[in-house]
Amino acid sequence: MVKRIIILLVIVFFAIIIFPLLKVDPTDSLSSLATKYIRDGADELGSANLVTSIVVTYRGLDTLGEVAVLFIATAGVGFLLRKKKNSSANKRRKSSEILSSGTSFLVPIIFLFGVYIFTHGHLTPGGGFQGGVVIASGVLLLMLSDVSLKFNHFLLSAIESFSGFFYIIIGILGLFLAGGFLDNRIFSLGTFGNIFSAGAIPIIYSLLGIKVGSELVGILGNLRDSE
Amino acid sequence: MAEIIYNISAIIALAGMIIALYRMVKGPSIADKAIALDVMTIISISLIVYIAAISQKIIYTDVALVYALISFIGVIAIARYLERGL
Amino acid sequence: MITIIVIVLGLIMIIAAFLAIYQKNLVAAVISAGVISLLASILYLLLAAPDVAMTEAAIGSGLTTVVFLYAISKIKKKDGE
Amino acid sequence: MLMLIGSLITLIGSIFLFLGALGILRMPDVYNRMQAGTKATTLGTILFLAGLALGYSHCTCWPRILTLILFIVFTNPISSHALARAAHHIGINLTEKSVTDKLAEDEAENGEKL
Repeated sequence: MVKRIIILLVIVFFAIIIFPLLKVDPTDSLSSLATKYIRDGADELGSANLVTSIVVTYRGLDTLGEVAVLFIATAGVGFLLRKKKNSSANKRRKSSEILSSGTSFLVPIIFLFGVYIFTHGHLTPGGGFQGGVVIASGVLLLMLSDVSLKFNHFLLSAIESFSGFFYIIIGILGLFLAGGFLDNRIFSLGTFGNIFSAGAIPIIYSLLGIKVGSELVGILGNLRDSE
Repeated sequence: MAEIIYNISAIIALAGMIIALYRMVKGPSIADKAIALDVMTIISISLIVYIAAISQKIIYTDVALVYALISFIGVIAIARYLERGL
Repeated sequence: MITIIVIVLGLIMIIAAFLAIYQKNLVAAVISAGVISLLASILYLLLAAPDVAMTEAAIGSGLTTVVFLYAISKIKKKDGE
Repeated sequence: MLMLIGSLITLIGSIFLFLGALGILRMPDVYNRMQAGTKATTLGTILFLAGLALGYSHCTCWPRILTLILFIVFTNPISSHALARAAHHIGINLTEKSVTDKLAEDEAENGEKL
């Protein structure tokens, strides 16, 4: 009885907190830093999506930290789960004909869509993380339809480390050619709203997408192939 | 006039979502709950495009594209788990 | 109109959260958690954050479900031995 | 005028969505619920999106809506099929009124689970 009452009180408490959020106008009171980003961000960095320019350039070091956190998670999963000695792939039930032919039709579309998301990160909502997750979902569909799919874990970790390496290289290039670490103005800004604009943001987002996608595929492959 | 009909359509779709939730609460087997999840996904894709239309922002439809392409993988994973193929 | 959508979706999310906690069957709880992230992404869209909505849609509906199901199947295998 | 036509198409689509949801509530067993929840909602979504694209043509561009409809038409039957096959494999019974079960007949003929 006491438990029920406590649950009810918690719900009422959160309702009181959350209900005023319905009337929030996202533009009413901004801090001075946010005002500066909104006023100068589009002219300074040339990206049509302001969130992208904040995440990649103004707060680029935070994004680097997030990718490092994801890398540590992958390493932890690979460290904790033991490798299976005898493969028990034939114990799993095979998928049906419709699922495998539908997969062979849909997986290229999913990969293409993931590439679209991370190369258009400076124009549409989306970016490296979202595109990487979409690509990992395509590989996941392959795993679900094909029980004997083998992963080359060495190749995955090589792709992941090289994309991380080039990400850091671009960041250091910003120190020499432009204003600071991870500055995107090392290339010309281009026309506002084109695909080839906003300096290094599309390149950084492509590297991020490849890195996140290979890390998530590594986690899923480790989960499947372990005991 | 047309806006009122659009709003009525969205409310009917929301009512469909509530009915699907009732099947998810009640559903005797796991497969019933997975069907309810499938129907709720489809109705939410419709609602996302409705929100994109009435708030006059084209880029919101990208979220619906991600939904239509990704969310069926979850249902397939549940099915493969049930038939011991995961 | 937007207010009606927010209230109905919030109520459905609360019911699905209760289901996810109180259900005995673990797979049913995973499905309920999937419903929560499904509706949370619509709410993010209504709060004018399409980036977050896209992340929630991609991760919540596909990947976390599969990771949970892998974990449950590993636990079941350990219990069976 | 175009907006009125679009809104009526959207209304028809939303009624199909509602009927699909009502089908998964009222139908007697898993397989019947599945066909109500797939066929009716696929048609309903196509009509809903087409009506919105017709009415708000200045802010929802046609190519995106067409791509969305194509994705739904491709992905929805695959997930439904996988779920139906899994439900048959774990032995969920058909309702008493159903007259035929071709998958069970095939499995009895081949002597193995397909």
